[in-house]
Amino acid sequence: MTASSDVGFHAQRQARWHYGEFAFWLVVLACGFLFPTRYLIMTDILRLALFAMSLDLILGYAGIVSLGHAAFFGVGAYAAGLLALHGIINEPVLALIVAGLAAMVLGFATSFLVIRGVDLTRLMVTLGIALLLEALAERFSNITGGTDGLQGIEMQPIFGEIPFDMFGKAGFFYSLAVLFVLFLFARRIVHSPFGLSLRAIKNNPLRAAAIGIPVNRRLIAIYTLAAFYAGIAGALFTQTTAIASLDVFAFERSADLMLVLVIGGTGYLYGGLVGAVVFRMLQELFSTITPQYWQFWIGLVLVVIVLVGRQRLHRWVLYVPNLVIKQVAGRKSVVAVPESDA
Amino acid sequence: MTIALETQNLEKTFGGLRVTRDLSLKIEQGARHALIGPNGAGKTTVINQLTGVLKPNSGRILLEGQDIADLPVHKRVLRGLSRTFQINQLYPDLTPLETIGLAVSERLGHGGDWWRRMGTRSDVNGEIAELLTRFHLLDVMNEQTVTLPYGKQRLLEIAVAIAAKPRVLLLDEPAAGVPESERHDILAVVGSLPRDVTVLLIEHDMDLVFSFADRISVLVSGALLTEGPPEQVARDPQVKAVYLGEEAVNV
Amino acid sequence: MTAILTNLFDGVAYGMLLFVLACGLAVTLGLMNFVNLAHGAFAMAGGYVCMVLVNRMGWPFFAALPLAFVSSAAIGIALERTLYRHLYTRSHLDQVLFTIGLTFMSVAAVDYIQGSSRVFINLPAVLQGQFDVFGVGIGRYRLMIIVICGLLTIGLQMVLTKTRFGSRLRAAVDDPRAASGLGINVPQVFAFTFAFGCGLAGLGGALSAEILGLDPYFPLKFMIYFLIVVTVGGSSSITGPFLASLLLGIGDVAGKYYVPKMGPFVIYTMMIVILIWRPNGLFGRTAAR
Amino acid sequence: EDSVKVGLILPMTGGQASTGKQIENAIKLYMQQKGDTVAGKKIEIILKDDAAIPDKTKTAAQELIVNDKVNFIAGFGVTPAALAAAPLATQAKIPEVVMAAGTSIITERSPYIVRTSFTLAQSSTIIADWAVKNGIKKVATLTSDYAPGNDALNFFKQNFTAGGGEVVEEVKTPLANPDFAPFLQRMKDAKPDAIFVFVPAGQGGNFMKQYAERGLDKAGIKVIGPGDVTDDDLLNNMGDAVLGTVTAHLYSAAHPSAMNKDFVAAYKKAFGNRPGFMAVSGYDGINLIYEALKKTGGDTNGDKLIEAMKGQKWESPRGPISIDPETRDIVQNIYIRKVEKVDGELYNVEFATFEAVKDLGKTKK
Amino acid sequence: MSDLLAIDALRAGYGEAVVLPKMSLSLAEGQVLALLGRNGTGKTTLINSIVGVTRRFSGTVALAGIDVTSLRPDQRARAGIGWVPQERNIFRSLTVEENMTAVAQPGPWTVEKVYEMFPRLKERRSNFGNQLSGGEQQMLAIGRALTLNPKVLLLDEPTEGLAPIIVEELLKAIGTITRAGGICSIIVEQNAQKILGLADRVVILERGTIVHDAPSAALKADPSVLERHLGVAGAAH
Ligand SMILES: Nc1ncnc2c1ncn2[C@@H]1O[C@H](COP(=O)(O)OP(=O)(O)OP(=O)(O)O)[C@@H](O)[C@H]1O
Ligand SMILES: Nc1ncnc2c1ncn2[C@@H]1O[C@H](COP(=O)(O)OP(=O)(O)OP(=O)(O)O)[C@@H](O)[C@H]1O
Ligand SMILES: [Mg+2]
Ligand SMILES: [Mg+2]
Repeated sequence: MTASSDVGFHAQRQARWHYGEFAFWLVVLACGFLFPTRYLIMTDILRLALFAMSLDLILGYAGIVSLGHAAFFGVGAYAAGLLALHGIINEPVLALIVAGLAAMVLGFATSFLVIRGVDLTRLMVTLGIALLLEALAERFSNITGGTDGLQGIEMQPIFGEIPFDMFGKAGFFYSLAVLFVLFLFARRIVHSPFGLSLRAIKNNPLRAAAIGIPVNRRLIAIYTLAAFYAGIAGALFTQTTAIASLDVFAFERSADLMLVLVIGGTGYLYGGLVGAVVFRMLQELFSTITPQYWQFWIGLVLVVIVLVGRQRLHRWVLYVPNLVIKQVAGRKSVVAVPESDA
Repeated sequence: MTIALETQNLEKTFGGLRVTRDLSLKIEQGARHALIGPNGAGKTTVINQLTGVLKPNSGRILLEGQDIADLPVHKRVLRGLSRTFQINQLYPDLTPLETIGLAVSERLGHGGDWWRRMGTRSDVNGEIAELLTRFHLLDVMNEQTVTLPYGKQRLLEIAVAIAAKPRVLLLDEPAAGVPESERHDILAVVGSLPRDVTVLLIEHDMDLVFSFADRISVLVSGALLTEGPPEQVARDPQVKAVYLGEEAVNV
Repeated sequence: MTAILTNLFDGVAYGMLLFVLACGLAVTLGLMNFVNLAHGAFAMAGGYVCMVLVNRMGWPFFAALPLAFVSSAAIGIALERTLYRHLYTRSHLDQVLFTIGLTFMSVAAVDYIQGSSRVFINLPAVLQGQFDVFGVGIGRYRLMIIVICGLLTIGLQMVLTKTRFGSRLRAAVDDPRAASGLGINVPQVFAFTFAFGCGLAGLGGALSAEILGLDPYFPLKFMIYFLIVVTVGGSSSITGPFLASLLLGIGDVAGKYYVPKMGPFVIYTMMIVILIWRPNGLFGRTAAR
Repeated sequence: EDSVKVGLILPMTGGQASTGKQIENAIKLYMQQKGDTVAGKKIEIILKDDAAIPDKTKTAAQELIVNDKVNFIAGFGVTPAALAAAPLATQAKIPEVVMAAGTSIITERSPYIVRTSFTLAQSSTIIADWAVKNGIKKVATLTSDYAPGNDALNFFKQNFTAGGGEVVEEVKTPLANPDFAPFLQRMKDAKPDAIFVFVPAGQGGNFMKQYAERGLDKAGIKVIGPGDVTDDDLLNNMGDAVLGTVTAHLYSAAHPSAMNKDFVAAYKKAFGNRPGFMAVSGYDGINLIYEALKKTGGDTNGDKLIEAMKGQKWESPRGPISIDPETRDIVQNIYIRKVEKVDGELYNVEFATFEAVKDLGKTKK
Repeated sequence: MSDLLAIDALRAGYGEAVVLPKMSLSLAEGQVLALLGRNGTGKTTLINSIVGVTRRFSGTVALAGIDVTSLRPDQRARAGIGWVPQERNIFRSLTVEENMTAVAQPGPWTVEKVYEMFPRLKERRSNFGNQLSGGEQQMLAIGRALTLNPKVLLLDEPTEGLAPIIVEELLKAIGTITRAGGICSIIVEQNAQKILGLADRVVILERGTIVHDAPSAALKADPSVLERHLGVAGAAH
């Protein structure tokens, strides 16, 4: 092999699909058939996963922390709700995209406020934007329904064919399809030179600029894209629950998101997906056992996760899958272990 | 001779401190120019202004005759002005392959590609391979940068700057932390650049400076003290008094 | 005119309320660079200790206040020695995860022990009501908060800038390894500072209970306010958060008084504008961390 | 099957947790007192926490209906939560018993909704009428800026201005509001005869404390409003400044009936504090479920149960109440009370009664 | 002879990695030791192990006859070790002056005396650590170690990035300080020529082991040793 083709081979190393990834998506799909009574919670997890993936794009790749990602989720949610409520766009998929674009516009507009400053500043500015939007939504209750939220949303069938059912089956597969498509898209992007340049900016913005990377423009681009993703997640939320109320903007939503991503690990796209599963399952488990004090146990788990160390936990959790894959494929660790975070 | 890089009446203050004083420097195309001066004379600050990391209070910066003082950092790089840092500025989590790959991609204008995967352009790959080989980094190209030995990191620092195919290269103490035995390797690499590439070197190792430079500027307290060919600077009593001391210099 | 002065007083008092709550965080986050989102939990602990002492055991309020400080500081030091100290070197995200976890635990624990209803601390008569100065109503309790905050700020700022302890602390934060190799007992400095920050939180909790009330959700409800004060103020001094509190307090009160419809917008807008103008906060040190 | 499942969805965590707690406690108490079987069926309560967030409510309700196959859904701490579950109740044809949320529209959203709590229209209109009659001419209003607050404000204004009163100042406070100082100062400067106040359960204490601190009581400005400000749950903690506050409400722990005395005593014994109006709503809610089952003889068909609930009448700790057969909303007495000290403790002492008040929010239409 | 610093069979490294397998070295009062070696041979590790910030597997370190092996780094520092780290590690949010006062201990070296030695620092006394030029940081690191008034001065590549004239003065000063009494110094250097004149003794490391330990006069006489171990022509210049 010549040095050049060698370089090409290694440069594409990460972009190639691993067996573990195929397995992951097959398992997810299988869940849709194995647990027909749990569509709701599974849909909830998918939405959260998509939302977390959106945050991962800016946090895990570009190193932009945000405590106000719910702003875009909320705009997407209300946009989808309003579109359906007033019958402006009845076809869910089209409405989904339009709602995503609405969030994207906001993302672009606010990106200029966010690219400046240190982590703490970014956290607070993003948080402030989300809180302001929440307050605005409350104030303009003639449009948003105020604290009561949008009432009476009725979703039309997807592509005019598949209606949303009460058990959430259509909603689940719809969400899964959206998540998968957007995942593929994100995966493509992060393995492009553009995606790599984001990691470079996260690592060292000074050097990034000094090799000719237009740092601000790249950050604006990814922030805008992430807003689009979050908007889609929000729109999915409204479409699958037929609810849009003020708490789509809530601080808790953004904060939970951060927890999800930190649990799952940042910067490898699957972190949000894994984190969403773990976080929601724990919540579900604990709140079934003790509806009053489940927060205590969630808290304890978070504390333990940090003290034991995420790396170590991942190694334990992925021990068996890796062992199996090693047997089958004869390769070293195949399921990715995330790199450290910002 | 054409002038590659020029400053006109450059001024920079930090608070009350004038770090660059009315500095007018001319660097000819293809020159091997050194900038020396006592600690805190403002050498790094000059480089930072040239590359756009710092904004001068006033004055002009001309790259091949065009004023670049208002351009952001990355645009200057694309115009052919590249640098190394006194303290390594690398991407700890990225590999040398990725680091250099990025620099090459940006230069060729593929940096913004968001759809085409990394490593699928053969022209880029070829260039990366060439640079990795030249800087003895081929064997570690898939290691994370943080885990590399310091010497390799220093090489990478310079390789990245050169990957931008600069027409003017600014080197801020490139030999810092590199053992004596390897210092000359680094300068050898720099020396092997095409003759039309202009190099500005900052360095406190006088052996290196005098074996490398064909012209030397001496900066003291932000102002130009003197400028000339190495022999003349080495003999200058003022330079001896403020900077060189009694050290014997081989010219 | 008196309306303006009354509002000014209220604004200052509200600002000081924010400050008293946040100054402990200004110490742990601002000076130690540790993202302690469980700050509110320590404040709540102080508040409940004070409440139990005063309401249930009949202690005088002024005797219970120092105990609020001491008990929170004691909890702080116990946790620091056992858990927190492992986290100084970890990423901010880990710190967030850990301290949010602790906060959740504290919320549920207090809910379990004290119930979820809101409680208040019984005040002595001297602190109740207002008195008039040229027609301006001065709330006694609010006046006391202002005085305490003023003293705290001066004291803290003196300790941090004029004493060696301040610079040793900052040295330990900047580079713990080098600091230790140069003779600074880093764990001790951290433990002491952390405990002090927690103590301040406890004091803040006890002092603010009168106006905000105490319930198990205290740490989550007011977390945003603590953070706003510290970020807007900047993290390199105590005067920064102090002035930020004043500014935010006066702005918020004036906004609510003169344009009640603007309600919650004022404080958030002020925060965003200030942070865009000065990304490191009003008194942030540029390019530090 | 011989068990009946009740899915109870309440805010057990978050800012509304005390509502959820009271209702859960009351239901526990009821079942202790009355046993857990009715009409030969064992009653099984499945509690879920929704933290007062509507999408969680909806998911919880859906799971309860689809997986646990519950026969009732009940609870609902806030209006959006009750509304979120409404379409599910309709689709699944099971009764939704609302035990806390208080906006008028709720019962109109599904034919399967019944309510045992109250509506804000009930108490707000009554207190307006009372104010007019008692020589209060100028009122400033301070209400929380959300649906129940706006309901309270609008119904109050409507009756108060109709009766010739004047609203001199109107302030809406943000829902999450740490300090009332500037708003209260505005009230003070407006010099009204009284302030009409509605703040969500929990904030009443903050409000009353600061009201006294600012000397509004000494300036002769009274507090009137629906009874949420002086909720029994918190009342005792508010200090003497609340003495004399007049409110209209559905329940007081001091309600002088034998049944109530027993209820208060039992509740105190079991949980260590006084029951508030939320507890009573929960107590009555579970009672309604029991009675409906008795009437259907244990049949759990949703339509039959709703039919059985319509028109139910019974004696509650708060006094006589019934379910309006047309609106499925509660019909109850509204009492005018004044805060007084009884045996060293603060109580809302009832001194006037408006009997069998329906939800005016609907009757007006 | 009273050894001020005595290292005995020290085994140290980072994590699981052993960098110094078995290091023994002692230094008497008034001695200046030059520590040479190629990149990554463990010079810094040796210095850091004396300071106490590496992982020790076994062996002892004694200071003025007192075993300091079990002491924490800060206790060792107060017992008399002055450290100039290779990376300088200036406290960036402290001013120049605070950088010194934060760690200073009583003794002949005061902040004022450091200013005399490096007038440049005095000019920049209220600059923050992160606003200094590379060379100024190096001066400050040295000044800071001096204000500790140490018995053992450990200088890890102190001349790096300093102007030639300062290097000359600095080396002279170190010689004077050390010989003035009660002190010994270890200087790590890349450029052997620079310090042969100053050092009494030269130690060359290779893969964590001492491969050459002799008075510097011997090296001056026989440059081939340098050639062999360091790959540089000794007295070529
Ligand atoms: N941000 C800043 N604020 C204030 N003063 C600064 C700042 N940055 C640098 N300085 C001062 O400006 C002067 C010039 O610094 P510069 O780094 O350019 O020096 P230099 O010539 O590169 O020195 P060296 O050879 O030591 O690297 C120094 O005295 C330094 O203290
Ligand atoms: N923090 C660390 N963790 C693990 N290994 C380390 C660490 N620091 C240094 N090493 C390894 O220890 C060995 C000795 O390093 P050391 O820094 O002591 O060498 P040195 O002689 O000082 O080199 P230089 O001339 O580059 O300063 C090297 O192989 C290096 O890779
Ligand atoms: Mg420099
Ligand atoms: Mg070294």
